Amino acid sequence: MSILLDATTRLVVQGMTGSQGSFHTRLMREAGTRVVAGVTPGRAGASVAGLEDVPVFNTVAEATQETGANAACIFVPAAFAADAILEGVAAGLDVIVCLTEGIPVLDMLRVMPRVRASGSHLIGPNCPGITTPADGVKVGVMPWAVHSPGHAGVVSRSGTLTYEVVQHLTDLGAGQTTTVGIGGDPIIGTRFIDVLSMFEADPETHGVVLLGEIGGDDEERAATYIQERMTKPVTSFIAGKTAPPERRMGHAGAIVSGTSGSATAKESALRAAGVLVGETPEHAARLLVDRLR
Amino acid sequence: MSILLDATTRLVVQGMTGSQGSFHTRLMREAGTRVVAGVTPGRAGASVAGLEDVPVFNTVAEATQETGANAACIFVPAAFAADAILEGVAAGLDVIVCLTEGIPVLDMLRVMPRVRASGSHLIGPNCPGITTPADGVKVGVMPWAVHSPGHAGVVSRSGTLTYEVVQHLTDLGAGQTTTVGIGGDPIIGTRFIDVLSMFEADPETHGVVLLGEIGGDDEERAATYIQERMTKPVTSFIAGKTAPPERRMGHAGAIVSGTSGSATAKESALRAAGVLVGETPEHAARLLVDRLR
Amino acid sequence: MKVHECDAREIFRRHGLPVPDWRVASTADDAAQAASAFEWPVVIKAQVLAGGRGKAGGVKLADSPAEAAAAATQILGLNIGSEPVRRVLVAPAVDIARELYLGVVIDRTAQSLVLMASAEGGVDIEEVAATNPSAILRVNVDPVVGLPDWEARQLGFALGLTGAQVRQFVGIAQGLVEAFVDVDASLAEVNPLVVDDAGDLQAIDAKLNIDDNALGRQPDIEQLRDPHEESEAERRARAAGLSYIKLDGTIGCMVNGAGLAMATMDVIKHYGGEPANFLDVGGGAGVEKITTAFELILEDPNVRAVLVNIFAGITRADDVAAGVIAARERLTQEVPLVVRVAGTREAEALELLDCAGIGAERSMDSAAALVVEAAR
Amino acid sequence: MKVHECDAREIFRRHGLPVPDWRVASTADDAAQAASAFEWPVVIKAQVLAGGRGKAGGVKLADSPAEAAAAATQILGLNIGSEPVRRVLVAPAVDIARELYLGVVIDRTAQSLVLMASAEGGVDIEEVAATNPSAILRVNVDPVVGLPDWEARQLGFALGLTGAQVRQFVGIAQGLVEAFVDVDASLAEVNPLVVDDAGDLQAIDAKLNIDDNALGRQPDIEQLRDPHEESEAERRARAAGLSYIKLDGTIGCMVNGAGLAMATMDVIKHYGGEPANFLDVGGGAGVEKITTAFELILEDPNVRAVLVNIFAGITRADDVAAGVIAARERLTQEVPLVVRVAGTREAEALELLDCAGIGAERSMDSAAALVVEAAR
Repeated sequence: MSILLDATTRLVVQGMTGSQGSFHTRLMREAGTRVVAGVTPGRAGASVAGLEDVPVFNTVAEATQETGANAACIFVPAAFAADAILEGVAAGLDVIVCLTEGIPVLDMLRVMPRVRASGSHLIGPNCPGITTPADGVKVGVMPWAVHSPGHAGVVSRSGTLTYEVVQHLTDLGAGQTTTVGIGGDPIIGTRFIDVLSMFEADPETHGVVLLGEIGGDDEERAATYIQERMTKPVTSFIAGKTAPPERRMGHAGAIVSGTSGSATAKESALRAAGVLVGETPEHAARLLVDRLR
Repeated sequence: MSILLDATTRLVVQGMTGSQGSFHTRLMREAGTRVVAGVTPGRAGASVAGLEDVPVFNTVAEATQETGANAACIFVPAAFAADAILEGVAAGLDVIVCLTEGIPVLDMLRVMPRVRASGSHLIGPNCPGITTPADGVKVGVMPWAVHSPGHAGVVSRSGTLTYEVVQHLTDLGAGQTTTVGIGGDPIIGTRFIDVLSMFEADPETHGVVLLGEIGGDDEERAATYIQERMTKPVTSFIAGKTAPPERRMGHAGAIVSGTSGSATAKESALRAAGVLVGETPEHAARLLVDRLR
Repeated sequence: MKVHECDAREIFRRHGLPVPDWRVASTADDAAQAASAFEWPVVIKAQVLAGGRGKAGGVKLADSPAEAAAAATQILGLNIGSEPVRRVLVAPAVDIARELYLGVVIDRTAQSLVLMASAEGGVDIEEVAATNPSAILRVNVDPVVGLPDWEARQLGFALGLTGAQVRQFVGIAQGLVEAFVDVDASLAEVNPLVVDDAGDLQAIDAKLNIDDNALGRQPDIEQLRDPHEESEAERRARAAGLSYIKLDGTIGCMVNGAGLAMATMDVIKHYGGEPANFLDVGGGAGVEKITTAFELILEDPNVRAVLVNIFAGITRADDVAAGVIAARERLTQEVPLVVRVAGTREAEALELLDCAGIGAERSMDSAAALVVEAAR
Repeated sequence: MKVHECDAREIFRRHGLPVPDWRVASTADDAAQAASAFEWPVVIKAQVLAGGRGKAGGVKLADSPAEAAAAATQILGLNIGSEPVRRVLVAPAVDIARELYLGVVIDRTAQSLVLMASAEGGVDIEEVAATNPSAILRVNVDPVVGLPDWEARQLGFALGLTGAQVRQFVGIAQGLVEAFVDVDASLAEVNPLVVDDAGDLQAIDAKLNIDDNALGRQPDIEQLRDPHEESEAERRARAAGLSYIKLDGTIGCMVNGAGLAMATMDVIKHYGGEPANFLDVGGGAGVEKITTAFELILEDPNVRAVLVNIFAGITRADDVAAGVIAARERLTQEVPLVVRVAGTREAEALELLDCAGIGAERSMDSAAALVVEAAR
């Protein structure tokens, strides 16, 4: 089993006719994902090279009605991405993965109340997506080759760091149930706690690697959740121990969260919750592999 | 028993220091209502003639915390009334009766999503309020003397027409459990169906008089509800049979509701649902009295 | 309050709608001159608040200054829905490939705005609603959030527009919703919204009604009020806070509350009489208000008797009684008066009336029966 | 992006905040002349983007033109947080009875805006947050709905303001939220918001940071960018779509993704090295971008070796490899280069590098160990 995606996933790609959208849609199909539709307003009926059998629609509603799509992957420029998310929510999709980077924060603040009030899971924005190796389903841009089926869950705020750790897990013989890149933006649809609770409930997942980074307090909140609710082992790596104090993170951010947002503070919180924290990404992977033996 | 209000009702009056607010607060107290607080921003601690024992606060939150108020009655000018409703909702009040007339429709459209998402019952705006004679509780401006305790429920879109019918019921020996004036505005917090379902669930209420008028389709929707869900007898009077075609009701209104909004159409819908429709207000009261014998 | 087409056009244009240029003229000469600023043909349209303008001959095409002057002369001579045409709008005629309907109103049931669109524009949209309701597409819109791009786009594609037209349509639909919210409208309508020969969308008509309750915060819109919209009697009623509609019967009515006012008319009819008016004095009725109400009623030469029916709640019955007494003293006309007062401060009111020698009925039914008798 | 106080004042004033008049001057003479337009005393404030301006001597009072000129001379000679003071703001000094704090930021946890207010204004609000967190009142605000009157009022009363002051405060708090939303801010702050001797509220400071992701739709705000805000290297990095921060070590880093970039620095440190920079090339890295990245790294004289660590996802590893090859050919400097590429199009990338005679490490750990060795 896996979380969020499985063999029943039928994907619509919003922005499939663009160069990035079509390139990565082809890679998703190579991984095994059932891509049933593309959407680009005004391009209904278009034929995309290498994806001639995937029909293109003007609207997500139409794509969903015609093809039974239940998940979306969004490759849409930042100025239009928040609207694309709302379109997927309105169409009643179960999972919406938004890869777009650079969406203004206020756009996400406007979108989130509607996402929360819906039955849709939004992953991202500014995320690499989700993979479930045993089902052969990948939604997003993660390099498929590093994955292998198994019993580790991976959840991460960072894209490329995720691939690094998944590669180590695979190299160490530990496959994954599901890898979720939740995205690095301040306002995201699904947070550590949400994914941890899904992993906790998934019988196939035996342990979790949590990849965090400096800024915000999501790692600290995850630590509290792990301590209070999780029975499965969790290991972690926090990026940014040697980073200069994060310049984009203003004072008021720290006032709001009541935390420093530093790597050390996050590591301490996680350790206090029984999480094994690795010195390097490879170390975090190895710690989990050891626990799962 | 009664609906919405009972002996546990503790009332805060928003706008109590105004002339209308203070006049009607004194009348509510004469009826027996426990008025525990008044609110007028910037007038905290003020003393109101004849209401010296009712403390005045700056905010509803403070009034609620200090006095345990669980219901509000709003006598606030139209420009500020929508905000006063939101303040009551945020304070977690069970029942909010808004008497204010002339609130812009867009203000109510902005308010209603928050009211619906809350646990508060909003009655009105532009309504005369609620009475529960057996408990000696009146919130609003209905003339108390016409009421008497008994087993009839009364629900009405019109203020003064309500008093007329309650007077007839009392004269005919039929007291009331609760009388609810839901208000005549296009956008109101509680509609016929909401009140009918409360009366249906209230064991003390044995039958209901529903007072409608031309315009909108709430009576038609009430008819459907009565036919499908109600076991108790309902009688009705619809005002406006001789009125000229309602001039304020534009074409598009009719397009939206799909009904003509005429008195005849409403009477037909109600009769088809088994409702006894009176020729005059007095007739509607008598029809209920006959059914309750 | 209704807004004239020319003013609605200005407001719609301010919100980005593609409204072709226009001029307003109040004489045939001015109309011909205004038309010469555009390419021929031009369209000349009566500026009246009543509907059914086209059917009444209030819209004409003209292909030359002479034709324009002739058309304007004809239109300026019309009465449309009892309203004389005082001004015409002159605009370049658009080559129409398709006519759509687009309108925003309040949806009472859903408690939101509703944007309505139809591929069958240009005709009477009520007719479409009655005969082919599925031809009208509806989208509920939260006025706080506005209309999202995707939803406007979805509607545009459903109307059969192309990708480029849909991009225009999104701006138009969003602009119409914004205009509605911005001016506290109760109706904002473009009928027809046309696709011209070049494939572009153009808003060639504009209809806008305003929520009367919001005029206090819309001073710019209040300025647009046409003083001819209401009769002199209606204007005086509104200024005094009364709601007055003249009817054809013989019994003048003065009632508080619209529901009771209508019920009173119904009961008068039930007892064989005919109401001469609808008159709601509203809540809080003082001497001035009651006096104005009496004046309005008694100016109607058909009135043979007057019924005052007050059931006081938020109003105080004693205030009304004092008003009736004062008004009676000021008025010279002798018309039978039947008074019924009840409710808040009923006892005090009855005492005042008694002292003034005015009898009062206890019930609406007996009062109605009496006034019908008096009017015979 | 940070906005200077004088520009933030203008924006806040446009949203109805009571900001006292001011002038901006870049010489002592101009400052003295500007001061003469106001009543004495005036306050002279350094216009810098760094914080801690008051403690650094960047704010002074003056009671005469001579004092104003002297104060301006002093302030214009300062460096505050390594930033030379280029301009001063001159404004009438306000008699202060109370100092409040008012600020709006993003609340990541609640996913909304949060309005923060404190009766302990004027001082370092971080200090208040650390020592007396309950002194900071918070109200979450939906940016679509805005701040309701009642909630602003409640906050005003909680700050101990009187009824009349609360009415002013409601407008100020709502105006600050509106300003925040209007310009896509990430921080909007008035510290202090003062009660003056007459009991009126005045916003005598203004701080505003903008969401960089929103600058594309805020052209007016982009105009306010201070070219001195960032170093030349940072400006070039931003123009090329790179995120670059210079550090003190000897190992230049070029990585895709902020998380992996930080992890790479951590691993370099783990193996005994010191990173010379943080450099995230982001997604989609072409030849120009990679070339600029190399240029930035190699301009740092401390750099003794370079590590390229790319784990391609949305980026294509072959594009990066082509970029590295092309950049290497263009660059003249000879510095040891360690390359690690993996992920999307990994095989194609390794082949390209191989053909160009560039060896590639398979893992981050081995690459880091190697580059640390090379930099010794």
